[in-house]
Amino acid sequence: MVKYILIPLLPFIAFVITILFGRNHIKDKAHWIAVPAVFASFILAVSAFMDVLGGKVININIYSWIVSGDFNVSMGFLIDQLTAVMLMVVTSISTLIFIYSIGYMHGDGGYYRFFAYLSLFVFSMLILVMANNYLLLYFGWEAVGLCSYFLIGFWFHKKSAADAGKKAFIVNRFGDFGFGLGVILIFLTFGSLEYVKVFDSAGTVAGQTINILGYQFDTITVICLLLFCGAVGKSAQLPLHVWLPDAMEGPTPVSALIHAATMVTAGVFMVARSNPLFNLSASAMATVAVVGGVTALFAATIALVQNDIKRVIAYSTVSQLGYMFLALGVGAYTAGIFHLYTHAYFKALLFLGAGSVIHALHDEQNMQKMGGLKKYMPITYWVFILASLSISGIPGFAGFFSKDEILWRAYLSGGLGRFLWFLAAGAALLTAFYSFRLIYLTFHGKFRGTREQEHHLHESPPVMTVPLMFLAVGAVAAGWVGIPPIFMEHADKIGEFLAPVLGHPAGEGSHAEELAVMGISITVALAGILIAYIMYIRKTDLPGKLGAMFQPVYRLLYNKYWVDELYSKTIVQPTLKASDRIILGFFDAKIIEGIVNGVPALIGAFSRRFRAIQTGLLSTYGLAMVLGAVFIIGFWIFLK
Amino acid sequence: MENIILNSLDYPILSWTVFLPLIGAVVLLFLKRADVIRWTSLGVTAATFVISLPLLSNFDKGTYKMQFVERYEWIPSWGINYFIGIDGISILFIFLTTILSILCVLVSWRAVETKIKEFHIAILTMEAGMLGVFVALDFFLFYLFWEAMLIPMFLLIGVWGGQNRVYAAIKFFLYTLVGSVLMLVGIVVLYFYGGRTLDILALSSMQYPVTLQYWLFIAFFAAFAVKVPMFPVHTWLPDAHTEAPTAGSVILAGVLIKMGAYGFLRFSMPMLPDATRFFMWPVLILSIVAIIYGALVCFAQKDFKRLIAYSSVSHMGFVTLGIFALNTQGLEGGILQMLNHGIVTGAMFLMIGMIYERTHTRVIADYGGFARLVPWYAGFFIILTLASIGLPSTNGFIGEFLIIFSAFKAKKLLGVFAATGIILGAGYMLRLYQNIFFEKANPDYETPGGHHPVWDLNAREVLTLIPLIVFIFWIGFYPNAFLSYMHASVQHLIEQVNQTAYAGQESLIAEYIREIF
Amino acid sequence: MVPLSWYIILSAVVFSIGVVGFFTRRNLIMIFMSVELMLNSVNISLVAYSHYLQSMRGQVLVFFVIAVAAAEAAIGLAIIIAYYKNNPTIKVDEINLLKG
Amino acid sequence: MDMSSGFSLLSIRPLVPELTMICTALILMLLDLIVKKKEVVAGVGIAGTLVALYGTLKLYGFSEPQAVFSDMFVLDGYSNFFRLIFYLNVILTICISLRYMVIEKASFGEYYALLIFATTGMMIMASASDLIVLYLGLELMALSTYILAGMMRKQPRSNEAALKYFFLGAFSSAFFLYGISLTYGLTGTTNLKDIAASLQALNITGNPMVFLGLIFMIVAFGFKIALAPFHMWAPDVYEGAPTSVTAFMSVGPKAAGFAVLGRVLFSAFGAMQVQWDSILIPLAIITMATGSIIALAQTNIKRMLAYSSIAHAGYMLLGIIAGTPGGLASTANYLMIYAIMNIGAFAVVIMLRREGFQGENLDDYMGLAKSHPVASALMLVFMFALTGIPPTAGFIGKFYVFMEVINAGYTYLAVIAVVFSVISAFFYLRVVMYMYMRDPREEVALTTSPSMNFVLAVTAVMILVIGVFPSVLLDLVKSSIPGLL
Amino acid sequence: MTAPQWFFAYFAGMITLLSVVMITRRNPVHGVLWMLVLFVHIAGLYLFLNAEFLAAIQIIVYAGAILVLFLFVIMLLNLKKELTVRKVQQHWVIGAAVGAIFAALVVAVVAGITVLPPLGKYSIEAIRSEGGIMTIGKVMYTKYLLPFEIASLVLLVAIVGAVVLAKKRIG
Repeated sequence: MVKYILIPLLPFIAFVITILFGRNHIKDKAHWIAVPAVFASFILAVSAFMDVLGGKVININIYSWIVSGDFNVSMGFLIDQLTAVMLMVVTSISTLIFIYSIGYMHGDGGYYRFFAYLSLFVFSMLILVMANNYLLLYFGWEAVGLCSYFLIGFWFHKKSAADAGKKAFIVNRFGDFGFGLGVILIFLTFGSLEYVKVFDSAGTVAGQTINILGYQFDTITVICLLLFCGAVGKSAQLPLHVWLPDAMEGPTPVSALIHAATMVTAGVFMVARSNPLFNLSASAMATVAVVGGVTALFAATIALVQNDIKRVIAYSTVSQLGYMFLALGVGAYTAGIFHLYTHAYFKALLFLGAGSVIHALHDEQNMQKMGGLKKYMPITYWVFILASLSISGIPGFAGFFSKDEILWRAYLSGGLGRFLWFLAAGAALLTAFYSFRLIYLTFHGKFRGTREQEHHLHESPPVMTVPLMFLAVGAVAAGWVGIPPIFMEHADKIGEFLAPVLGHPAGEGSHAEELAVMGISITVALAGILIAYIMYIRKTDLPGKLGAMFQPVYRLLYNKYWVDELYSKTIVQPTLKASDRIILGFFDAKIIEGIVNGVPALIGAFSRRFRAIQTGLLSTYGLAMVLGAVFIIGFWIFLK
Repeated sequence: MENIILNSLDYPILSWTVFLPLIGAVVLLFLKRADVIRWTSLGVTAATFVISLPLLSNFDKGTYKMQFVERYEWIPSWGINYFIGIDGISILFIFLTTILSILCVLVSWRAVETKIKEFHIAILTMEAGMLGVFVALDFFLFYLFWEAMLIPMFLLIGVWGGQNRVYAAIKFFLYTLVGSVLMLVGIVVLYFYGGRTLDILALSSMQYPVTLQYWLFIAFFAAFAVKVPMFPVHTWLPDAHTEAPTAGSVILAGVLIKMGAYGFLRFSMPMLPDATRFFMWPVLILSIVAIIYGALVCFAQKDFKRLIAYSSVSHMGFVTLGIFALNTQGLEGGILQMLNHGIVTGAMFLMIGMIYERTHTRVIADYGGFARLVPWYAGFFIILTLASIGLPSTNGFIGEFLIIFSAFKAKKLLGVFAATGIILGAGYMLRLYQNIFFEKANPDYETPGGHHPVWDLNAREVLTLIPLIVFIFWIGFYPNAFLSYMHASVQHLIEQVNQTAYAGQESLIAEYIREIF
Repeated sequence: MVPLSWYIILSAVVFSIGVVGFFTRRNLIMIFMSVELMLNSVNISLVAYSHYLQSMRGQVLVFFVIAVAAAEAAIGLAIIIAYYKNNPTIKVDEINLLKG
Repeated sequence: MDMSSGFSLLSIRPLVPELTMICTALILMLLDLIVKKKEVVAGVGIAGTLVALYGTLKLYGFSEPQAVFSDMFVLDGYSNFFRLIFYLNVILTICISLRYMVIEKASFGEYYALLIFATTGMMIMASASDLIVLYLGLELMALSTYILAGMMRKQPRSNEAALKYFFLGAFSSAFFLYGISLTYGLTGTTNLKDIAASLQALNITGNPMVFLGLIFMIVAFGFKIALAPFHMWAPDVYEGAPTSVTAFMSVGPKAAGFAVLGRVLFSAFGAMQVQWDSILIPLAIITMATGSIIALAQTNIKRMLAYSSIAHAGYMLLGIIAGTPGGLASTANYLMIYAIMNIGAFAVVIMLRREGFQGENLDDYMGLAKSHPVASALMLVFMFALTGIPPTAGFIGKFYVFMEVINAGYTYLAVIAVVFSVISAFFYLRVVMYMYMRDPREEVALTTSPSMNFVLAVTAVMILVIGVFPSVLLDLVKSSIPGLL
Repeated sequence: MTAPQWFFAYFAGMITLLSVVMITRRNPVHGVLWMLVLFVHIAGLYLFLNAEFLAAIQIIVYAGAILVLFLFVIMLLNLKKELTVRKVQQHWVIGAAVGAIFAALVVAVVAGITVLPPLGKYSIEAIRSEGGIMTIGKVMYTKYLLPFEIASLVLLVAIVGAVVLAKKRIG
């Protein structure tokens, strides 16, 4: 039991030590605490994975966390197949990125802080995946958000970084708003928050309804949609995707770890985790699928025209997360998790590669100012190629297997799924295009930066490149645990492994169909690469021409559909203005304070007015007395 | 007696706790040297804390009965007794008060340089008053402490406060007085209906005519709502909190405004169950309005302290929401949230005081980049910020979650509205944090070269904050340590609220409100 | 016989005349005399009651009223003199040093 | 009437305190001719009062009310309790007068004699069970206070105060007499008990003429206790009179007025409670309103305290309105407490007075806490006591009155009263605010003396002690006023 | 109307008239003199009411002592100027009106008064048999002893007061 507790605890200890003593004592030796801790965690995770592989499912309650009346939640861990996979992904990638960061963050003023936050993040993420109940999940969920906030705003003196951090947090809160209510509703419906209990009794509450504003809604659907709210926020799906691109203000390892490989996939994990609930609600599933499918395409279109290297990858992440949700939405939970897993590797690789480039160019992120880096940084170049092939879905690479599985499952689910498959296939084309646009702009052609930068160009140190190579291996080979049966019987190891938790996807299709779908996806991927090749290697003036030709479209995409501006105009600014002018300026200051200060002022005015009655004249006083008597006599004797 | 457990310790522990600060205040009268006064004051507050500790260890969590009870005849001709005791609802506030008092003395060590003796006397009398309110089991005694506290607080704000202190002090005094005198009338009415007794337990066990209950509820509500403060009678709070000296703000935010909610728990609910159920919906709606309104106002604040003050309105909205949801989670969450708010907002005011000593400004725009200038300070403050916005692992989460849970349980839409408070809370607090600590530093405060170089927390200040930080995480990770004290009492309270023959038959307003939701 | 009410009405009328005098006159002495008039009106009614009730009480009270009136006159006039020494006016509508 | 119903020496016994007081006054006047030092005169005055107090305490032992002098004078707990207020009032007044009257250049031996004469008048009033005695006692008190108010002969303000007080007092006396005459005419008696009996026997409680007589008496009593709209003399007289006399007047005549009001209404007109309540309720409300509201605009502290005393009269009246023995007791209790806190407050006011400095303006209190922390702290206590904030005695007074008035079913009156008490809090607070929260404009020196310190100490301690342990006072007042004859 | 009624009518008419005349005199000295006449009429009324002692007192004390005191004071205060200015106050009309209303109300209330209580023992015959002064003296020194003594105190205070207020003092 201690072993399992130590998995998250080790990084936490590292965090505490680093944050307390980092500033004055540890300083730039911070990695000596964080890296071993997270590596140890990885080893323990492997051991736990082995336990699960051996058929064990660990469900332990450590202590009673909140007890209030019938409300009772424990701090407890559940390590089943799903968790085990997540543990592997999180700890392995964390370890690699920690090591990479030693080089990347070298010399930064907040070096210790960086490792502290990262350690805290790993802790939080592990809590998130290991939780055995929804509230603890929520705990981890919020905690990773916090770390994300810290790390996006790591260079807090930059306004843009501080803004981005805040934005990430607040946008996520919108999602958590739903998630939190979902958790509450789960408890109210099931009387427990523990996964096991909830899922066991999921069937019994099917068909129950709740009354909202006088309308009856299916309870499970409401729960699922509320939970999905959280997922939308955390995993940056439409319409809460806006924070993720901005999150690129953080250091690149952060983007790789948090905003690509792990945290943003928490939503996917959570939905997959809740599959017994989602399975009971077709409409919730459809919502998930549609949001995923649309986001996949939507984000991909934006990625087409972005110039910031990290933003391209960020939108690509949003898009890939869309794929995962699409998979979940069509009931292919395994496919979703599978893609999560492969995506973690190739996307982390892409980010770290980009980081390597940025590092070499001294924080230049604009691809228009890069070019021809191939010869300066070969390792980076080649890992980039591998990752891009993987994300594009070229057969043999990790991304191919998982993505193809998703497309196939979407296609299979028919109806709406067919349509979404169409979108996703389109997105696949775009994915291949922008991935290779990125490579061509960055590594091919002539260097477009300054002399100064060119002079300093160099390959990154081994401490950075070695993790890249490890990840590259993952980006290529990670998919081989999920080879579809059409190629090899019983090679879908991951599917079988996860089946106890996630079940088997429904639907069977013919081999021919499957091959056709696969063919289409391979074709569009290749087409995408080809178009990118033509536009950025062959006819380099074409992008400009196209941009001019489809000016409105280009601007729409370049400005990300003006979603940020829309939010600013409709939510942020009105809230600020209303609170300043109406709530505070008018209601609080004028009405309430008007009354509060007005009544005493009125009494004061009365006081001054009545003072005048006291004229100081004897006869006035006598008159008052007699008048008083007259009134009393008149009223009580004559009127009564 | 039926509902009490007499003090089994061989000394009157509660009396000592309450009156030790008062004795200390009297002793201070005869002291001259500033340092001696400070140390004495610190010693007295610390001693009070130590004396109160056996309460925790000897407290029987299994019963709702009043414990450590002392009862002596006091004003026999009115049937009024000196009757004190604590139960699961009040015990935690005792500790909140004793701890915050120590911190108030500590934080004023250098901040208060004028009329030092009077200041510490005021602090100590305040402490005695606050403790008295929480232990009093006789309504008269309660009222005595309740009102008596106004005097030292009035002076604390008015004498040692900021620019606009006189206005704030008088506003505070009169505002709260309006409410409490109406309660006084209510108390007297209750006295006669309750058979000429002001024994809180006796009064709680009686049944009153429903119409009377309504009127009494309104009278009590006037006092408690102002104190909480609930929307729309909250406007004394920003002024008082802002203008008060640090110690005053801490006491105000930490303990004083809890008394309103405590009043609901101790008086309105058990004594007037029908009225409580009747007025539940209006109060809940006011609470929701307070949550959202308070949060929105925070967005527009330009003054550091004022923002935190308004955030109290929002947070106390959560408290009343939880309390009036009238279910276990809500009540326990509400009580816990009071504690949390006391700790977190108390600590925030402490920290604002600390930074004010360095910068002499409270205008948010004058700050910026302080995370670099005073990293430890920034570190402590982020913890408070996170606790304030209810991040899991901090105490704020537990309280807010339980409250939203209870509200949702009571009425779905209430929970939804309450949850928006969490979004807004994150919004204004993070905005504040960014404006103060991130972005470019104000060159004035740069460590070398600025006009007013700021320095990081010193040992005394860290020592002041550590206990509160410990509590933040303690409650965050193991709230049961605190919740377990409440269970029995809260359970009993719920039974009391739900008792009585009068059932159903709600007013048109209540019906109407039900319809809307 | 003369009805009792006649006396009482007379008394009331004279009392009211005194009241009017108190309100209208400017001269302190005259005001004082108006007060004396009021006292006399009361005396009339007291004596009348005494007579009609066949009781001595009213007469005794009149006796005391006259005694007190004498005392009042002494003090009142002394006060007027004391006042006059510092402010050579006894116009009552100019006596308003104290007001508000 | 035969001689046997006259008197024996025994029947004088209940009058021993009054006789002691009269003797003391006479001795004082003689002593003044012999002794130059006013402290001696004052000391003898206090000593005489203490002897009277001793006598009263001895007489307290009587379990049954004693009516002597053909039922014209009654000795009961009620009157004895009021006597205690009067003794306290006169002793404390003498103590605060000593230095002050010297500064005002009005330190005559007669001053002390008149104080004691006035007190004797009050004592007679409190014991009077016949309207004739009542009238004479009232006049004895009134005439003495007219003179006291005009004691500072050289000061126009004092002259004017005496003048106004006198004229309006005489005016109100006329009303009182008219009321007496009507009552006499309709009931055939002036004895309070007999009036009550007669009202019953003749069944004329609803007679408008009886009511008119009652109204006139209430007007006169209202004048003495400064009920609006019969209060208008009070601010002017309080401001103009020597401060020590103001202190004396704001307590003594008010208490005596309440004593007779209570006795007349309860003893004689008990059957007409509905009628007099219908008058007194609006009067109480107007009084509280007038006192509380107009005080807000005052800048002279004596004047402010005058309005405050008007407001307090309104609160005290609530006890009478309650119309129960408890209500009466609550009023008496309030008066006792009011006496203590009010004299305490005036003592501080007097301390500010020194040669060439009036010290009556609120501005003079600016920053007093800085230079004179103790005096300010005491003033703070008095101000909060007058506001009625616990744990001061002022709260006990208010609480008791509210209790009784609510018990009698007039909850709305209690609500109105508390609202006005909040308004009044503002001007009391203002004094505290000036002392503690303003910077001093000029250095204010205080005139202290041992007797002054004694008064301050006694009043402050009593306020706090009664505030926390009211039982002693409550038991006393409750046992003293179980009901009226 | 019977003879007593005519008699009463005369006195009542004169008293009312004289009261009005008295309070309307500009010169206070005239006022005092008219008041003297008024008091004589009142004394006459007392006689008519069987109160000869009071009638005597009315003349001796009221007219003889009090009014003379008034005259002294008027002479003491040099009031020449007073005679040249307005004799009534600025808003005298209001005062008069209130007085009139007051009179109307009071008269309206008391107009119907009759003798209600049982008659006492001091009937005209009883008083005649003993003599008016004797009767009043007896009650005064027995039943009304206490008020009598208090009245003496009142007078004492008046003396003291007059001295305190008016006496010239040295130092």
